[in-house]
Amino acid sequence: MKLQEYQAKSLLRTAGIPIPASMLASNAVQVKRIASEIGYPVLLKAQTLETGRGKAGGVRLVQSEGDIENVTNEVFRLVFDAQPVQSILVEKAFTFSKEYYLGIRTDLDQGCPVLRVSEAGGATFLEPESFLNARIVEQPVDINRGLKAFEIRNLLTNVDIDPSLWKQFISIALKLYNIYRQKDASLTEVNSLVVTHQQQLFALDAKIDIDSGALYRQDEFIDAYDPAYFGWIERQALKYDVNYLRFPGELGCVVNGMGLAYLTLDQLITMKSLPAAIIDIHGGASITSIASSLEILFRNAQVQALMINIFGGMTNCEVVADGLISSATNNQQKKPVFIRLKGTNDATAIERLKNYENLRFFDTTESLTQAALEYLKERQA
Amino acid sequence: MKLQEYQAKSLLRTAGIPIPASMLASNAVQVKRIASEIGYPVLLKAQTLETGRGKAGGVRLVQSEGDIENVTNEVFRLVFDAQPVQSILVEKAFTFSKEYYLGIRTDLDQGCPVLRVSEAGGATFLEPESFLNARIVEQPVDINRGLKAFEIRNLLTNVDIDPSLWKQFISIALKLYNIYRQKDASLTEVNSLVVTHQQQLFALDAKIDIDSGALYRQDEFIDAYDPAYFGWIERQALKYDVNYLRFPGELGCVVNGMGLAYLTLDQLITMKSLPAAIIDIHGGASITSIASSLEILFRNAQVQALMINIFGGMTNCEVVADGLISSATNNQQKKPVFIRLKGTNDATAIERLKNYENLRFFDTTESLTQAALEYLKERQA
Amino acid sequence: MSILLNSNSRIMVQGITGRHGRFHSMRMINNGTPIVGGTSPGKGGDWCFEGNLPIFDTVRDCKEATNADVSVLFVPPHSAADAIIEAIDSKIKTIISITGSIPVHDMMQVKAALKESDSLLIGPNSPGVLVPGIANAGVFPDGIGFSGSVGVVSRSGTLCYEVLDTLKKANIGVSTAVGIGDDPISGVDFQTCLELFEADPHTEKIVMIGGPGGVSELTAAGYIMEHITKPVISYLVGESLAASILRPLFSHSGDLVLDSVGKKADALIDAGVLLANKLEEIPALLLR
Amino acid sequence: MSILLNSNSRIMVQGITGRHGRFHSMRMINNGTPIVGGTSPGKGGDWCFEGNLPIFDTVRDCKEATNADVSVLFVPPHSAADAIIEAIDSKIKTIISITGSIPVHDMMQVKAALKESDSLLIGPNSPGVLVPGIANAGVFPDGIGFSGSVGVVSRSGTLCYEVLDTLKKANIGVSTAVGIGDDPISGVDFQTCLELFEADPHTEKIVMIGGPGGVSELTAAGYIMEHITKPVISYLVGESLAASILRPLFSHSGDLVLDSVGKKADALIDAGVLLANKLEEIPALLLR
Repeated sequence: MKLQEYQAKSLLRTAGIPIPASMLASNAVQVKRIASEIGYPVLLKAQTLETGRGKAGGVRLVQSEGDIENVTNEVFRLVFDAQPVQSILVEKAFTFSKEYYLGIRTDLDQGCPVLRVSEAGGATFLEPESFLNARIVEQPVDINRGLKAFEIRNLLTNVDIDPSLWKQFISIALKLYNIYRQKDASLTEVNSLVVTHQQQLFALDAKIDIDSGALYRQDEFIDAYDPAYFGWIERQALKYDVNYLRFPGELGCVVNGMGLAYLTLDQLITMKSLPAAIIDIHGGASITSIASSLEILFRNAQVQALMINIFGGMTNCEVVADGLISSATNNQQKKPVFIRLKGTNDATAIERLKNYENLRFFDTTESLTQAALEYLKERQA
Repeated sequence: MKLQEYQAKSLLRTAGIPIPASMLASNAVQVKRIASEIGYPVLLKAQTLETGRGKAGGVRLVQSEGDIENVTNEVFRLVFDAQPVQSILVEKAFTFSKEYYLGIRTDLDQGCPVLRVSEAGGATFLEPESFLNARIVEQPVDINRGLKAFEIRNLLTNVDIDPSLWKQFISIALKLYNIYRQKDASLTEVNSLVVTHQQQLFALDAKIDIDSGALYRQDEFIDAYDPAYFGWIERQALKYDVNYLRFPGELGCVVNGMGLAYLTLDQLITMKSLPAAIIDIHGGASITSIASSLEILFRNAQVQALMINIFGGMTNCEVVADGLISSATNNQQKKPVFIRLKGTNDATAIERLKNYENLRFFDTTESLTQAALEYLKERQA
Repeated sequence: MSILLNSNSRIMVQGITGRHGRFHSMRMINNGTPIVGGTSPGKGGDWCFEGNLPIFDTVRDCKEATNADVSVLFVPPHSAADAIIEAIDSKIKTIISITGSIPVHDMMQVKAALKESDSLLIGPNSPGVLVPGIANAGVFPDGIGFSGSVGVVSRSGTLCYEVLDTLKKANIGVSTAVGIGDDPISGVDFQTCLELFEADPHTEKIVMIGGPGGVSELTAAGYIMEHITKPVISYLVGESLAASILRPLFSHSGDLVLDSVGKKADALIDAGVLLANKLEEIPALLLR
Repeated sequence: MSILLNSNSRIMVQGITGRHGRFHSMRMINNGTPIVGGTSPGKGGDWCFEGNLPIFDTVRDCKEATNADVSVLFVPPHSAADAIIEAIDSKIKTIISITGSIPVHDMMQVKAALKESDSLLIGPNSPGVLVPGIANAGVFPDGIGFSGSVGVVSRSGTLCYEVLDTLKKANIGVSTAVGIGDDPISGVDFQTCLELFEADPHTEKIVMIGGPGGVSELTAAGYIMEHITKPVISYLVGESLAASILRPLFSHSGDLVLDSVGKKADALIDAGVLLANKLEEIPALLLR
């Protein structure tokens, strides 16, 4: 779960990492008031989780009060991924002499945190070409022992950075690592970390990603989902611990396991079609979570038909049947349901569904997908 | 550095360990007001770092408002180690069915934390006999991996405790371990941990010891020294990082290293004498810290003569000489100084001291001690 | 005959009284899997399944009493890492975590504990290890395969079932099927399983089922090229993620998942692996 | 000839430009100790002591360039544990921490790191390791001993000097003197040093200097009884702590320090160790 820049910066501030003075504004009046409090020049930074914010005009320098209203309005008019900008971080702007990239990320293949430092900070870090040319140094971290100051120093000897800045850099990296560990982050990143003309390091931008599987013990973030980005569907999916993937098609798919999700997608695309959504209910889902997944699809106007593909191992097919029965009243548009129920307790599950309306059974993923697509084609014709 | 009960409990509360409602009072009016807010019965608990508080009448149960003034006055009249009681913790009293001991302590020989649980909680834990009879179970902890829930469970299977309480117990032990680690504690102990009639675990008393060598990064405790217990001498000693040992004799001793401190004490006791104080300046002490140590002794009316015994390795004898010279003006009573300066740069150091008054030089610890004691005997005669 | 499990294995269940643990332990017992006991903290000393199976408070106690060497975990995700490390500390050789969605930081600690041990972790989010006729240590659907000479290893559980079902319909028997799980951080990877299948005299051919994300298939390809002499058939899903119509939808994911399947397919073909484009092609490739 | 150090040792100094590091490194060089380089973060590439000694940013760099196998630490207490672990990670064999007063939790992490390594830590709060004629790797006063066949091991630094001074006056030479430090948590203990002295052909007798607190003397006594064939003379301070006049003063310390020295003396005598009651008795006991 990605945090907005202002949320990430608030964690940095609490940890004692130096950041420029800044405050969040949700309208033009606030922007102007904050700017005059902080003092010009200021940066107006659109709060969005999308990348490419800078290039889209979401980060603007304002030199004086005369320009603030115009620029504010321009930033508020920006739209990222169909979402208009809801808030702007107003931040003290200053010049600097050099910038670095500093990040800690979970390396899933090694199964440990990795500290990464580069001389090429700022937007250039995101450009594949400069990324390739820039010197990047990395240090895997022993999760139990923790990150050690000397390990950071070992990296810094291979980076073009004035040794007089090492102490500040090491202190910031250790604090960033503490955030990473204490907040169950999968990424804590400062890009860029700048050197001011007074030889002070400041974190200009920060990205923090929290492991959503650990939200139960990181309750401060449960409400950090920005409503501008997460609608009813996503909140339901989070609540019932299912995976929800949105697409532009017409078929609402429910599967157990990401393997089946990818297989379904592969088959649909091979047949030149796309789903409206694929919901992965995970192994061992409860009646409520299955019923809720189906409700999401029944209520979604984009969905013309449902396709349920379950090969139950951990998942008990009887529970899927019960979930389907309990969601039946939500199928007000009488959308047809194409279903394949196989695996653990499949016979009794199918028996339970004998009175369910609009239901057609299949034996394999392929026959199921074909039938569902044929229905949609006939419907369009 | 030991914390007072109320300070320890405040850490427990922040960590989410259940404790009875309580507030600190520094006079009788406050005690009465808090008692009526919390509701009777209440416990009045004298705040002291001395052991044997309960037996001395420092923990009193008050059933109703009619008794509160009398009991409060009795508790405030108590004196522990020559210090009158300065404050009382007023705490909600309740009955319970069983009590346990739960503690985490640094095992210096193994070099790791050890978790200790016993069925014999409460005051009995401190009585050697019941201590020996009670079942005590221990678990060393891997400092890097941290304490694991299953390790606590492994202990609990060997303790007479209802399994329905395991979850609560494990949660409290893990939180106590977090305090231990995060606060650089050498001891975090709940004695006793009681089971209420509602099957809830509560921490009735708590002892926390902070590693004074780590105070630089635990700054919340720097001011936690209770002025009732730590006077100017102790605060100076802390400030200049010297070890100060108080005794009832007349000789003020300065040594480098605890080995020399013990040797000095052994020799004085063999000669049927005692020091007034022994200050260990540690290896590599600075001029300021040496001058300050001497100032403490010059200003101490109990001290009749000074004995400086330095065998410098890490310690540069020249620095000791400079410290002595810079403290000279503090020797207003012209107390004689018996000194042995040996080791690193001893010759030049002795040369620097040639103009210092009231100074007598010796070559060995034994001759130095004998001369100082003879002076004191002559003075008394 | 098999990898990871055999007819001498003594299997225990961690979390045997929970909703999933109880349901699937009963299934395992009914399908003949040699379960010797289970854990459920606080219920030690009780017996379950009509008094046939002893319950213990801790893995230590269970191992002492039953000499278990394999553990199947149905512990809730939030305490699963602690339970896995408990099993590692008790020197359980094969630990199968059916539980998935374990917090990533917990899994990093599990990986550190595994590194210093001789235990193998299958999963998390594994369907288990199936040795037809001997043990279904996990949640494989009953009767999904019969004993034979094909080794199957898969990241996805449901795809593993699909393949096993396909093989069964084609009358092809299986030596062992292993689901290694597709959670972000896993225990054993493809390479370890391939190594074990190579060493197992009763496995003649290997089916490897992969998908997007991670590099486990790529390292496996390198390993196959250098060390595996038995024929390997691979089936990869998620190739469509690279389709141009999907690109805009994944543009903000910011990583390289999009073309990872294609790269993996290329690497496997280079390593001499036969690639199945559809489930239904697998039997034919195995019979070649 | 000696333990822990010999004429082939290549000694580096961590914290060579600090107040103590500079002062004592200069002394070491002047008394002939074979120093090959030092570290001072940020000053790598510079030279110190009139251009004779290279400075490096990290132990890794220093080890690579100089092949150092011994490190003497003068790093401030708050970063000393990090520096010790840095030396362990760089596979420095003998690490001598002159620095004392390291936070106890840091030292517990150092102990954990040592357990998984082949390094030996002397200290913290050690005066160093002295091999007369070869090296004074630490802060022993200059000229405090000459080469001979008595091994000396002490917790206290200053008491070690007292003993060395006493031996020198009695014209008794020393193979190696080791100060293991008396901080709450230490690296090597008496037992390890006794083991090394037993194995050293040039050490004929051993002097062991102890005091109150801890159990290191007690475990040493057990070890001496079973494994040490060379004569051991022991000198313990702090016996007076058990004197009745001092008991009330220590009553609130709440631990068992008070009678620990007496117990230690008993255990050592039981192990056949000769106990010196005064410094001055040591030479006579050695000459017996």
